[in-house]
Amino acid sequence: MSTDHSASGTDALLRADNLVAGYLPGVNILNGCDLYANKGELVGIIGPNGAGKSTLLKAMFGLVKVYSGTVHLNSEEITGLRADQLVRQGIGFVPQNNNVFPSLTIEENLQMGAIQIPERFNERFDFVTTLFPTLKDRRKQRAGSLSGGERQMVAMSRALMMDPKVLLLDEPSAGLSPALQDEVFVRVREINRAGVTVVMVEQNARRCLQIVDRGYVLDQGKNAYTGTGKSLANDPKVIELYLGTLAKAK
Amino acid sequence: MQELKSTPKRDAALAALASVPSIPGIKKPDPIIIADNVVRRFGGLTAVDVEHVEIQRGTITALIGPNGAGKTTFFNLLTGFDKPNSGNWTFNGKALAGIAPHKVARLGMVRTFQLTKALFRLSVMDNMRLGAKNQVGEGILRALLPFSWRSQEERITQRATELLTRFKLDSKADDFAAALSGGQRKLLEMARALMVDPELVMLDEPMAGVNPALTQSLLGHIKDLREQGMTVLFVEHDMDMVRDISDWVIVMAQGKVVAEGPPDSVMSNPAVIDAYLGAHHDQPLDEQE
Amino acid sequence: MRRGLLALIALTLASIGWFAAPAAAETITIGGNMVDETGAAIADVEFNMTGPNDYNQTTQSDAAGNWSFEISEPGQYFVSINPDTLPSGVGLTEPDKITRSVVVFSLNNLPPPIKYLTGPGPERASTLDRALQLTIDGLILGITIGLAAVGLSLIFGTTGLTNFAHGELLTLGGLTTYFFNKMGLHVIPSALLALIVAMVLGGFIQDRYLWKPLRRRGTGLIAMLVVSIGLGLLARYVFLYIFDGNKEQFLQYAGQPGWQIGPLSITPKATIGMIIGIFLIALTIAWLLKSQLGKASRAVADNPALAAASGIDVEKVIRVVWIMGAFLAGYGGIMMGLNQGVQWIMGSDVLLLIFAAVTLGGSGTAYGAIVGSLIVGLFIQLSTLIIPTELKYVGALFVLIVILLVRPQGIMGRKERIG
Amino acid sequence: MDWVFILQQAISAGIGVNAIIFALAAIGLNMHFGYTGLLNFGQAGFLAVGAYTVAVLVVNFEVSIWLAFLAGVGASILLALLLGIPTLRLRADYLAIVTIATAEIIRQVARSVSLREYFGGSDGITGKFGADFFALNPFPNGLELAFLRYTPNDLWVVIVGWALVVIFVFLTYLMMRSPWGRVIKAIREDEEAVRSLGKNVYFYKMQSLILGGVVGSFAGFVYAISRQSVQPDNYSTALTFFAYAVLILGGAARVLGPVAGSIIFWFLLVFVEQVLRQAVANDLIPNWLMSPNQVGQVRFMLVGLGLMLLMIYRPQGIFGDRKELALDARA
Repeated sequence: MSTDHSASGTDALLRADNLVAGYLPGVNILNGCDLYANKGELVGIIGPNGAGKSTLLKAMFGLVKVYSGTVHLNSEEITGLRADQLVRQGIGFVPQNNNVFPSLTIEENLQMGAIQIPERFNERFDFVTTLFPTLKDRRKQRAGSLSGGERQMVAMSRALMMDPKVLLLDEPSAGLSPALQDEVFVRVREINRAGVTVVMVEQNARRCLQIVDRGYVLDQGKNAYTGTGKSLANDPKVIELYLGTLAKAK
Repeated sequence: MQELKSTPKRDAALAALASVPSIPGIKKPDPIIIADNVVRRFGGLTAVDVEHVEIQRGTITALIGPNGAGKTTFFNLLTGFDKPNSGNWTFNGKALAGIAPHKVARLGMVRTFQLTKALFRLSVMDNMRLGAKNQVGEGILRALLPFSWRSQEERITQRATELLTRFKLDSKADDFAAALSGGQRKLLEMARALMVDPELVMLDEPMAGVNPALTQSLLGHIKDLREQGMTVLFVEHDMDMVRDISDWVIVMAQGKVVAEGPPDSVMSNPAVIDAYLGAHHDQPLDEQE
Repeated sequence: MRRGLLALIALTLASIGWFAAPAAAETITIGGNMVDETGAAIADVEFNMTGPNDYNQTTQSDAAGNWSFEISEPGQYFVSINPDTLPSGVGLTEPDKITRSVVVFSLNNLPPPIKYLTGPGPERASTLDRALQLTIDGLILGITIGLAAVGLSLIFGTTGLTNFAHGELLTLGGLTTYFFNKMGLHVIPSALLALIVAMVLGGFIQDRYLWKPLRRRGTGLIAMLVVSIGLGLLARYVFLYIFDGNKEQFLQYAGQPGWQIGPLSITPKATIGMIIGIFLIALTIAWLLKSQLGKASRAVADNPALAAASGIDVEKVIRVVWIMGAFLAGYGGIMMGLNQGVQWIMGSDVLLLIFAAVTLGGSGTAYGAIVGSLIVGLFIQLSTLIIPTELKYVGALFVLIVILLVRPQGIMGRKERIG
Repeated sequence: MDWVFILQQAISAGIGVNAIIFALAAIGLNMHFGYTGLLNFGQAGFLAVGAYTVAVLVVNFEVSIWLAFLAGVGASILLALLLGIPTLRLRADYLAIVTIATAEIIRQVARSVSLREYFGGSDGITGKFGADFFALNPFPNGLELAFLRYTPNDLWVVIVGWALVVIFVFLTYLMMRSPWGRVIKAIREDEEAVRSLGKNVYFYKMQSLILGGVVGSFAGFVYAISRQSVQPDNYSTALTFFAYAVLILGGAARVLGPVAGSIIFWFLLVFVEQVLRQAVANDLIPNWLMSPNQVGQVRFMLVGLGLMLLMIYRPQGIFGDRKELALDARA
């Protein structure tokens, strides 16, 4: 089942090798995680609570202390770079919570996303508003007054303003109603089809596996399984470990 | 899936709930908590809007729902840590709206927190001792007279030691709580809550961040609470755990109670599958476009 | 009788050698500095002094408010002020203390300066006129405080630091201007130089070599607060060390006569200073609202981690905020200096008022800080219609406490979302 | 350089009245800040209330000094209630702002001309209001040692003062080893957790504020009696900040921290001052660089610098345990 990491991902756009990371010294959340994403791929990370899904994403984005292991973008090492440098390199990141600037308007939020390329603001604004047309009409509204789903749209748009090569999404469906969750997944795939490589962490594993090209199942800070979305969704071991009851209930 | 063991308390709990239909907001034969029209808004967002919900005494009730469904906020409201915009609720028939959190705890309704609140620069043992109720030495004057509280302190210490042993933390008793691992802190918090002698234990995501090796023992401890006559209400994401230990499941989404019932029936309820899997969960997204 | 007794005491003390007998030729001066409640000099006030050997002299305060009498023998002297010579709109706060006694034991010891407290005097015109004048004074004070408060709240917003050394940035601006002024430069180029010093030393260097390393070490907010207390103390006494304790006036515009507009009196320097202050505040708001960096600073205040994840160089934003904060506070200090003179303690004297303004407005929002400052300034001045002038700061602090209790998030602040 | 003289001065400062006053003020702050986590920036207010109550009652109203002491304690309790009732429910930094503002209000009211009759304006109150206290002095001859000299009154103040320090240190020790102290320390770690265990956090914080404030008022008594006068400007925020410096130097949340801190603080302060003074007097430091009356200013600079360096490099104080401090996520 498990695909061979080193063989498949040598020319990957983004790859993480043997990451060991955590918030406190001596308490590692990741115990040697590998991940790669090829250009144009949509990659999902799922796993039980506390498995280190979000930590893996944050470690790749330099938000968690990486004790050992490396992260490469286009074969160039980016381990330990500052967030704004990573953004310059072409990585976009959307955190799970607090992912908009509440006291700024939608337009200003997007301007913050394009802060390194202000001259391309209009072009990028047109791009994200074709994905999320409602943002255009409401550009002067303060982001703090938006609902959860709207915030998520603003957050993703903000990250897309820099025209990133890779977009990292931390549980984009969290806290949304079922209808909105579906909408988010559809959007994520649209973004991906527009040419952006996406790596997403999801709690809604089933839905996630439906849209991704490849998925990783994490357990206790390590890769447990990887494979195509479909193969994982039907893998009895994955069902046992994570999809569990709900999968059976279906 | 491990076998569900039959115990007298579990059988009693199940028997009591057997005739209760799976309808959101349904009345229970012997409720310990009854909440009515509890509403909490944050700015424009309505985080909690619970019309009516009852928690059956002597059961383990799970509160599930997607992130942001208002489970933790509802916990905070019930225990007095947050104030609702409107609403009433009772615990053992006593109205609790507007009651300060420490009084709620003294009445026998004790909670833990999602992010553990171990008191870092206190020893594990002092964390435990802190939980004990009616301590003579906690009065400012008696504190100066060690002989007045020493014997009580010894009894408390003994009880704390028993609990720590049960939770396999006895070897850590003299360490600072900060030296514990995340999972051990969860255990400590639960053990500390038990020092208060609660009737109702409210656990906010007891399994989050816990090493799977510890999960089984934590589950055992929670079941044990019911065997000792306590009622347990807990928030959890892990469906296996919910299915394993709960007698009754309440599902929240967008602040409202959308479903409740025994675990098996709830998990096959389309509304719940909606909340967790998304609508049309059985259709691939491709077909929707 | 009393005079004789004092002379006897002086003689006795002198004879047992407690201090050297005065040399006959020596003279010393008794006098003071006549200022109004804002600290501005009052010229042409008449003073009379009587003393031993039928000493009886009259003098007037000069443009800087200074007045003095020369004496050549010890003894008890009586100084009295002529309240009729005070300009209209100014009165003595203690009308029963027109005459003061000064005892000079020895010509080796300069007697302390005599201070007449002034305020809106009892013989003032109408309450309405006073209220108008006080409103102007309140605006000037409010803008001075506001200049510092904007910087304080921007720094708090972006870094979380409650800066107890912010008052020293005002002092830095005021005293540096005085320094260049004293070196021979006109006050206007001195002020420009001082603003550069404030930006470089108070803004750039302070952040680069103190706060940035502390942020990188992950120093806690309370620890940083205590560090700022230490820094404030250090800076204050360095100022005292270099400039000594006197209140000094700039060499130009010190005794500038006021414009009389109906019942109102306002000096050109205060007017121009205020206009520039308003302009700078407006510029700051425009910067926050319109410029990329200004928006970025609001973004950092909202959520530093997300700001970094958006590609904002958070450290650069903080650096700019520090430099701006130091610049604005420095200008506030220059404005204070123009109106009331400069002194080593001038900034820390108003620090609590700055805090009051920021808290009133709602911590961390620049607009709130400005609104809070204007309220504090106006309240302080207008409250003297009812309470004694010397207690006006007490009133302001009291109102701060009351407002905190009623509306903890401040006037402009939003209730924070909990949970 | 007269090193003997310098050491003599420094040692007498280290065990002198100022060291007592600041040890007491810092013992109070230790209760507030060190153990309970309350950010009280108005300790000077508690000292002022204690000192002024005694001076005003004895001088203006001819109350017996013992009653005046009692009234001083009562006044400090009242002040703690006034500060605490509204603010202890709010965020921690509100207490800081309210306390610093209140202390300043107290000072400005005390020095106001309108109330001069009662508080003596900026000159304060001077008088022999300690007479009843000094009448009990069993040492009519004072102390004359090679190294130490005390007038009879000073000796009596120092002895009683250190006795007070010992008493309050012992009380702190007892309190902090009791279940009461456990609750207090737990509040410092996490209020909500303590609330969830059924403790009335507000009530305990109030008790802590009162206790620390009362100890502060005793510092005020010593201040007033030792100088036989009270002056409003002695009770400025600088006093509070010095007390913090003393506490942090000795180590917050250590029973003996404030005492050790105060002794070391005053020893060092006077040592440095005397060295500088002699250096200036002997022209080791040229006069254009430092004049005799600038020496006093240098010591304030050193306090400021010391406070910064301590907080940056040794926030746990001289005797604190860095490891324990590191456990505190907020520190």
